Amino acid sequence: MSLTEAVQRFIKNGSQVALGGFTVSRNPMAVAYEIIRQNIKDLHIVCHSQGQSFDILVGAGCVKRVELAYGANGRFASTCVRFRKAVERGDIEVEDYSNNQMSLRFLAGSLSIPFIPSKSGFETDLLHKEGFSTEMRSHRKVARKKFAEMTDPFDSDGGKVVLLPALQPDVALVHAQYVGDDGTVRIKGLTFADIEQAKAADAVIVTCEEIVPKSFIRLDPDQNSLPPFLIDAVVRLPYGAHPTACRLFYDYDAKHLNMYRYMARDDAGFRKYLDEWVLGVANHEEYLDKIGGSGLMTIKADPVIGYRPGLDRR
Amino acid sequence: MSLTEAVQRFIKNGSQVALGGFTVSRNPMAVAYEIIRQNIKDLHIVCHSQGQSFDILVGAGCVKRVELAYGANGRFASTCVRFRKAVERGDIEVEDYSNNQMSLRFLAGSLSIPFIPSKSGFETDLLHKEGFSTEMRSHRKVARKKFAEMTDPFDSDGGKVVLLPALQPDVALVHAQYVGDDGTVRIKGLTFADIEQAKAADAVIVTCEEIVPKSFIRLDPDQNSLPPFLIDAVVRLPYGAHPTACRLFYDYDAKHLNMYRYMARDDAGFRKYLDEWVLGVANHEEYLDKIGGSGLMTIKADPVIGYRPGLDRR
Amino acid sequence: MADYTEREMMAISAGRLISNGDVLFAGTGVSMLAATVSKRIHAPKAVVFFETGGIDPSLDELPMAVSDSRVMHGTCLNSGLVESFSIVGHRRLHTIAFLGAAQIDKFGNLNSTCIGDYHHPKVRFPGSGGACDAASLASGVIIFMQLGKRRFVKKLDYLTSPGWLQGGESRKEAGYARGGPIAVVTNKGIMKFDEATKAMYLAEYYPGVPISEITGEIDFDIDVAGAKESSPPTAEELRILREQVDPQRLILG
Amino acid sequence: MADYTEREMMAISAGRLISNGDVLFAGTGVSMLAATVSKRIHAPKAVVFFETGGIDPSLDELPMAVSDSRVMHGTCLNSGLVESFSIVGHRRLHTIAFLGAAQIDKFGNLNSTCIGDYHHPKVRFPGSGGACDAASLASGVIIFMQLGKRRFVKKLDYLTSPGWLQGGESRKEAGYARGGPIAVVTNKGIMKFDEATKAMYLAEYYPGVPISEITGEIDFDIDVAGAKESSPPTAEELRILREQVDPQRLILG
Repeated sequence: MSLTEAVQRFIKNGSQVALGGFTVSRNPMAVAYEIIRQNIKDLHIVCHSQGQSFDILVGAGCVKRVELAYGANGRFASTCVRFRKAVERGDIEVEDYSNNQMSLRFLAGSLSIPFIPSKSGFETDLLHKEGFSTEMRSHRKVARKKFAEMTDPFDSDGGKVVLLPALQPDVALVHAQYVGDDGTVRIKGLTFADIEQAKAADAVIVTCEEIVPKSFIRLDPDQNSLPPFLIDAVVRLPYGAHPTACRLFYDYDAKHLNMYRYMARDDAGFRKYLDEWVLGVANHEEYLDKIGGSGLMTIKADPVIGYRPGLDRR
Repeated sequence: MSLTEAVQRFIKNGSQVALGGFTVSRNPMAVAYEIIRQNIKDLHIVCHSQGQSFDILVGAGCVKRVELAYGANGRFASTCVRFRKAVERGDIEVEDYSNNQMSLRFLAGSLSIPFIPSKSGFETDLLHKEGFSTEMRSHRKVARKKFAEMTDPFDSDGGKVVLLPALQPDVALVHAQYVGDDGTVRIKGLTFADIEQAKAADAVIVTCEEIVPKSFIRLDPDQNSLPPFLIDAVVRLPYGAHPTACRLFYDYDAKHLNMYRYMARDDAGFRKYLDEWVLGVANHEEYLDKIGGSGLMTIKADPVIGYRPGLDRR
Repeated sequence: MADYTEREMMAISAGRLISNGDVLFAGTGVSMLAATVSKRIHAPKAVVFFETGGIDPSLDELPMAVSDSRVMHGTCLNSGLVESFSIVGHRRLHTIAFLGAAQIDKFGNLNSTCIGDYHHPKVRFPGSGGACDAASLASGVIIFMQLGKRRFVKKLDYLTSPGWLQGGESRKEAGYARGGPIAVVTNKGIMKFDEATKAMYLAEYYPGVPISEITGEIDFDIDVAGAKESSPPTAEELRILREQVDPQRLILG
Repeated sequence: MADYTEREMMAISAGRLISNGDVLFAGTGVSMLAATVSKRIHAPKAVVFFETGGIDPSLDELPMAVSDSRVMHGTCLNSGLVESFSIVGHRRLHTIAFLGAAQIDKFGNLNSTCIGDYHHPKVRFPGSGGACDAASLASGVIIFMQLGKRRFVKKLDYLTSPGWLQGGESRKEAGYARGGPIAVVTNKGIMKFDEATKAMYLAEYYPGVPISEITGEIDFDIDVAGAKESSPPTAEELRILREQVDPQRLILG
């Protein structure tokens, strides 16, 4: 399936989308760019700690509603630049959770259980302050309550527990290193909450660095991450997570992320970035040409240690 | 650490023990035999589907109390022979759950959450009939209730949910293929609920086929199962799961399991099996000698496909 | 009877109930055969998986337990129990579970726990394993049973795995989002369940089997009005079953 | 000041608070430095791990984010978020979390969410990430903060991560089984918390820093009676920090 078709078929105005990866790693960048090119609006983003793909979707005006734990990009942005502006301007609706809470919510969704208990966050504003209004809580795919508190029925001392509602997004986006030609997905390195998000979702789009033979991917199935029958679209897109990193294939592009941070500071600069890097390229191939062959090779990872040693990251 | 010392230090009369493996695979047999040799009593076994290690511990009189989903050994015993006798005679206290319920209970224990919801088992006797008495429910490590039912607070239609109490056993027994000399554990093939059981437990004993260098086990950490800091004892015991199978190393010993089934049918026969195969050998080395070199080689697995193709399994 | 055994007829009959694209939860014994037969003959795109966590193994040799290393080879994924049960119950998948039991009642509820009082049983069986979960969470269940009055009973000694419970809407009302038994494949014929009442009825009798021979082995009333004779196994079905699925006759006997 | 920077002093001071065998939950920035310093200098048997799931990486190069591929190399385990938070809260482990924040109050509660009203913030920060969880579940928390009256405040605009809540027994009463802040490592000195009241007090001022320079940057009353001068970084501490931990001065600046 082509990237264009995958996005057209599975992401609509108003879709609830789970972004894979974590801040500067394995963000579904190529899909995010295509969402922007297709001018899809009113997305409801659900994620734990998101960086580049999240910020660019927010900045491009594709996002209406967010449930998240963290919007930042490591040392490249202590708070995601366009996210911060959008919240301060009141352009998006935000509900805050923590990373443990969000990952447990995806876990619950993946297990088809309606909620999951947690012992995190008692007496914090994560529980005391609700971002979503009562009206929003009647919307499709929005939990009726932010959380519920109860007494542990198995504890004779009556300990308290927080119950977190499961998440089952419309679509989960995953950028993986390998997909077999049978559809089996293999993520190398940290999986973050990608596996839980994909299992929880109604549809899954996987972009990958390489499509490999079934005979290879099934030789050691202990290493695989997702079965074919949960995957709706597979698109081979080398460097599809650029400018974020993809372990074993490439490092993050520090120069590009610094440029983004600089350009994203004001509206005109961000517009220019979008025009140049997203709307000004027709597809992923043109994007790769724009980075340039030497740009790709500069960040190419050592295939054993997984990143580019000695890369200039200032 | 030696097998003798590991068992002495971590397993006491009355300990709650989680058995790793599943029916005919990766049972902690060498540890079970050592428990019998050390004459440890009143164990409280917690497991999902257990076969050989469970049955021999029950038969040898080491077990007082059991929470389980299944006691059988594939085609070698449609019900575990000594387990069946012990229940019919009223020698052990049994609480029945299902495999999903038991694995979720270990998962909850591993996440340090006190319970976990499930949508399985409504209106069945798994919920309606309690094996443990009220008096037993005041014991250490026994859940106050078998389960609790509640209305889903996030469901406007008021759907029902079963809450299952977490398990945190005193000790978890794992037989793994590899342990690094740094203590990192790698299980190959299906992990069953071994990882959840180990993370949920107060102590973990790992027996393994091979101890390998840290440089090897950390070259691809995506494949590893447990971190060193949760492991209390590592004992290298090749064929330590015999007569059950250990993927990539050996198949189950069908002849031995058939012999066991035959001998276990009556008390005298079982006693004879114990005397010969457990009490009559001082340690694992003598056990291996008793199986004999050719016996070991007959079931040795093809190291790529993981079992012994063409093995006579009748 | 003809030149095939009851077990062969059972495995092939069950296989015929499977659609391409189904995701099959297989147990041990005949249910393992049926899953393999489905995949090899009737529904090559069906995916077989095991509660132990092995998903879509190559099954070059027949496993003798769901934890057999043979369910871990050629899989797309080797995982564990938590994972496998999340697949059984996944709303995106049409999952069919093959289950056996010691007792069944008119509404397809199953007992695989004990005969007699639970606290002092006359006979103890292995227990639920994943059966209660598959019966609770799968899209549908196909049951394997040998006929017999002690097996097809008016009242179960213990309800391990939910069928249609008390029939009618009772399964839904109990809290189950989907599922329920589809068919009972026995050694002499196949039962299904009435859409409204959820009571068991005789759908097919195997070639040459008199209906009275079936009803005589069931301890509750069963509607036989619409029963038809099954088509016998084809030569091709038998050839694949015997030559490819269980050449050692480990389960066929 | 002497021949070392505030950041260097902060990283080394935090490292000194760590015991061998501790399991360290590290964030980005100075907290990453501190974890690495602890491991390299003060507590070689400490294990550093990241909320992203990387456990005990070799850290041959300094990661610039917790999702950096540098936290995935040489680890004993590469997992994910669910796993990593199960480690933070594991009763068998003594886990210490390094956290930063935008605001802190007298009881070590932290804000990393916003300034102003939550629904219409003047300034939006990244949010909790794993901070609330680490502050809830870890055995102890070490906080990094630059001093300043807008940072050390009487009342937080938003309570993201629980410290000692309202002091005294309030943390325990709220439902937390363990944990709470141990120390606040600032650019000019180190604060700790009174065992009974849980109120912040000045424990150490860095060499040559007048106490008034510290209290002048804090918007609540703080006990300074027992404050002592810190020992300066040793030459060896500085050498390892500069040559091995952050030779590119990515975080040291």
